[in-house]
Amino acid sequence: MKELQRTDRLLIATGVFILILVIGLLTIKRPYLEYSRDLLSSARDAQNPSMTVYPNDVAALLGQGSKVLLVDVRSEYDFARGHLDNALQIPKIDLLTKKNVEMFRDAVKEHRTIVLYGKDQLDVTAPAMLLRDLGIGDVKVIAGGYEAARKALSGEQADPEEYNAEKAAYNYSEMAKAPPADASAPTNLAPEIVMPVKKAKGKAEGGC
Amino acid sequence: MKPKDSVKPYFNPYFGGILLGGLLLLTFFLTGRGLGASGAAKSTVVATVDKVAPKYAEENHYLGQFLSDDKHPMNDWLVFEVIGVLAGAFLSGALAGRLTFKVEHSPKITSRRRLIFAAIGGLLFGIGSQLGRGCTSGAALTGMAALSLAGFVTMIFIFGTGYVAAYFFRKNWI
Amino acid sequence: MGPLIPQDIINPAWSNAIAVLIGMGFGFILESCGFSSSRKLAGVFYGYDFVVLRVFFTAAVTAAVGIFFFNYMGWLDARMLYINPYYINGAIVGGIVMGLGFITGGYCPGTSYCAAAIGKIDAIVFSVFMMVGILLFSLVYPLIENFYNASSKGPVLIYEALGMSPAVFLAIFVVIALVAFIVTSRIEKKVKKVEY
Amino acid sequence: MKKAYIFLSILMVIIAISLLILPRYQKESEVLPDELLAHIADPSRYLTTDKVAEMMISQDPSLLLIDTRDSIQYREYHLPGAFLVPVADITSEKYNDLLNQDGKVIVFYSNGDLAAEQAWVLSKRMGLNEIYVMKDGLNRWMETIIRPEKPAETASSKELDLYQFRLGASSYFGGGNTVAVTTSTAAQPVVFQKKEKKGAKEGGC
Repeated sequence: MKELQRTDRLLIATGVFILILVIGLLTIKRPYLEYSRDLLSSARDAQNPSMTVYPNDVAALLGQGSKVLLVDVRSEYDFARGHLDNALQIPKIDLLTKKNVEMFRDAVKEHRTIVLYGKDQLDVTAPAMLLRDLGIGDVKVIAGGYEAARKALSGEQADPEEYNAEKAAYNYSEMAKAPPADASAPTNLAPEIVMPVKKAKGKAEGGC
Repeated sequence: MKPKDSVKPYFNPYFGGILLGGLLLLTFFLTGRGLGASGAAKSTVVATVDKVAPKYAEENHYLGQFLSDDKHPMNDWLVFEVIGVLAGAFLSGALAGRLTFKVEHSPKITSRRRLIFAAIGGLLFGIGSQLGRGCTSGAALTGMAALSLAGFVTMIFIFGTGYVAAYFFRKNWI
Repeated sequence: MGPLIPQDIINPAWSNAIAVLIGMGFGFILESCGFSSSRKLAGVFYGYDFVVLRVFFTAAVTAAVGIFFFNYMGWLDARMLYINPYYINGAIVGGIVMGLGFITGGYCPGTSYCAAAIGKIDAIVFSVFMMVGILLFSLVYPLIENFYNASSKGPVLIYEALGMSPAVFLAIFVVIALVAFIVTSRIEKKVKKVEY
Repeated sequence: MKKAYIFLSILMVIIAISLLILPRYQKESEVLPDELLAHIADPSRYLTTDKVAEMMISQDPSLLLIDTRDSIQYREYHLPGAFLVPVADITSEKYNDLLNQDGKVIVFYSNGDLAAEQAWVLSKRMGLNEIYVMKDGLNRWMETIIRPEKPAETASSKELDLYQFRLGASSYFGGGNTVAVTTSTAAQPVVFQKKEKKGAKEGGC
């Protein structure tokens, strides 16, 4: 194979290819956002109760002053109408801007606790989970949201169970077995079940 | 054959491979898809049939799916790519002094036989490339580079069949 | 960053011009490697010239390794690349028919264009009859439509099918290529030279 | 010449090894954190109980209900046709096929909506699309679908329509057992009181 005799150009081409890869690997920037926790441990830890602050404990939390970084994820409007003292308003979509991530990381370095709250616990469940998965410390959330915290601060004592959103409020199986409470017209309504037209209405009502 | 000094030697195959791989990488980087060849032949067929018998082209289940009102079948990435292939190969052949009109065949067979077999081979490749949704460059090479299963399977079957059938056609080549 | 055109970093209007340039590179490399000679191509089946295997494997390895590293370095989003869908019937039967076409015709579509461009008459015949073959395929398509569209698996990646991570598969692929290069060089030395 | 090829062979082996020892930053298949945040900020994943009931009644074939509570609670009561996938096990291999079905619309629910939300975040990170959360969970389901509350006479026609729908849905999902009327009435006042409280808390949204 006389073609195989010439290797100078082959070596140059290989060198260029390797050089590109090496340059690429040397200049690689680790993304400033990475999951530090894999899915499995995230799933295992999802329902860790120590990550929830109940309204009664909010006063104690605020008492820690600068040991706590309080973040309000509600809209600017809601924030202006009332918020917890020293809370920082960050809309959910801005939680991962470079500036905020650095701020969170600094807070963790200074051993401050990051606490998120929103209009209810659902509002901050996903953001807190994401921040925890990204390795930004133990991000806690306030159960019951802003209103519950405000009420608790104004002296209204509340049963923590009240704010356990995952507690079954009823005995479902009992309830599902029993007939509708309003027995005024139970049978003649049956044919009206399938009402695709009502879809929009149902949605409009539940628009919250 | 031409006098030895006017014909430049071919590339070192590994050098050519690295160049081709780099080009394929560049193609992926620019367009998100790889190289191809048989797609252009298909576009040409679609365009020709559409010109000659537009009604038939539309009714044909296979050709019809490549026709659309807003785009001419020849206005396709692969068609332009193949125009480039022809130009690039011509350039290379001209620089290396390989431009000649001839039928290349083993000294043991006639030109006629070679052309008949080329025609059969072309026919088979035309059918096979449609069945396999791409040819050696489009399905096998590009598919392998992108690590697609289809690419590897197609490649294995093209060359596997080639080796199995090679014995029966040995007279044509050696 | 990449791929550039699907993400509108390069205006798609340029895509045809880019296609011509890429095609020129493709054609130039194929011709320069000797892919315009059917007897050189057929050598891979008889062991007297493994140029096809060498170029093919080197290119696939280079591109696959390049895509992997580019993806790793964030230059190219591998998830956006086109992966040809896997149809078991199509890939196998198509591969067999193409293999027969390769051994009888001595070209594949890309190489036949190259050879046609430098004046090989057999390659011109091959290209023309390839189009006839496509036409023939469209004529019998209604009969084989079900077969053609059956057993679709979607765009499957080989390392997914084998249950490996891409890096492990790629490493194995590189080693296989290296072994293939060494083995074919040995074979080539033993097989009687063919002049062409 | 020989030397060059030996060098290149060694280079290929080095590439193969470097592929294996390259540190992995992130699984390729996972959604990037900033993308995930964009999805989190988008409230369109929340479906009302009415919407879910309507999908169930119309027997939407694409609907896949996932109960994210534990197996005890699931056995006690679950929505008809729902599959059990506890949040802590959602990444488990055995649920892979269930969750990764083409053309399915997945609706997660739990007692409230926190567990469902967590399941949603995990699934989204795994790269699933078309996934939703039933807002306020089974608690709300009981209040709206199983025991719809009659709106005031002065309520808008929209609310009355909705009530009619809920009554219909209620009988679809298990009402109509007239024999049990007397036995269950005793428990009802308690239930209703609780509902009131819940409703008040709801007002924040």
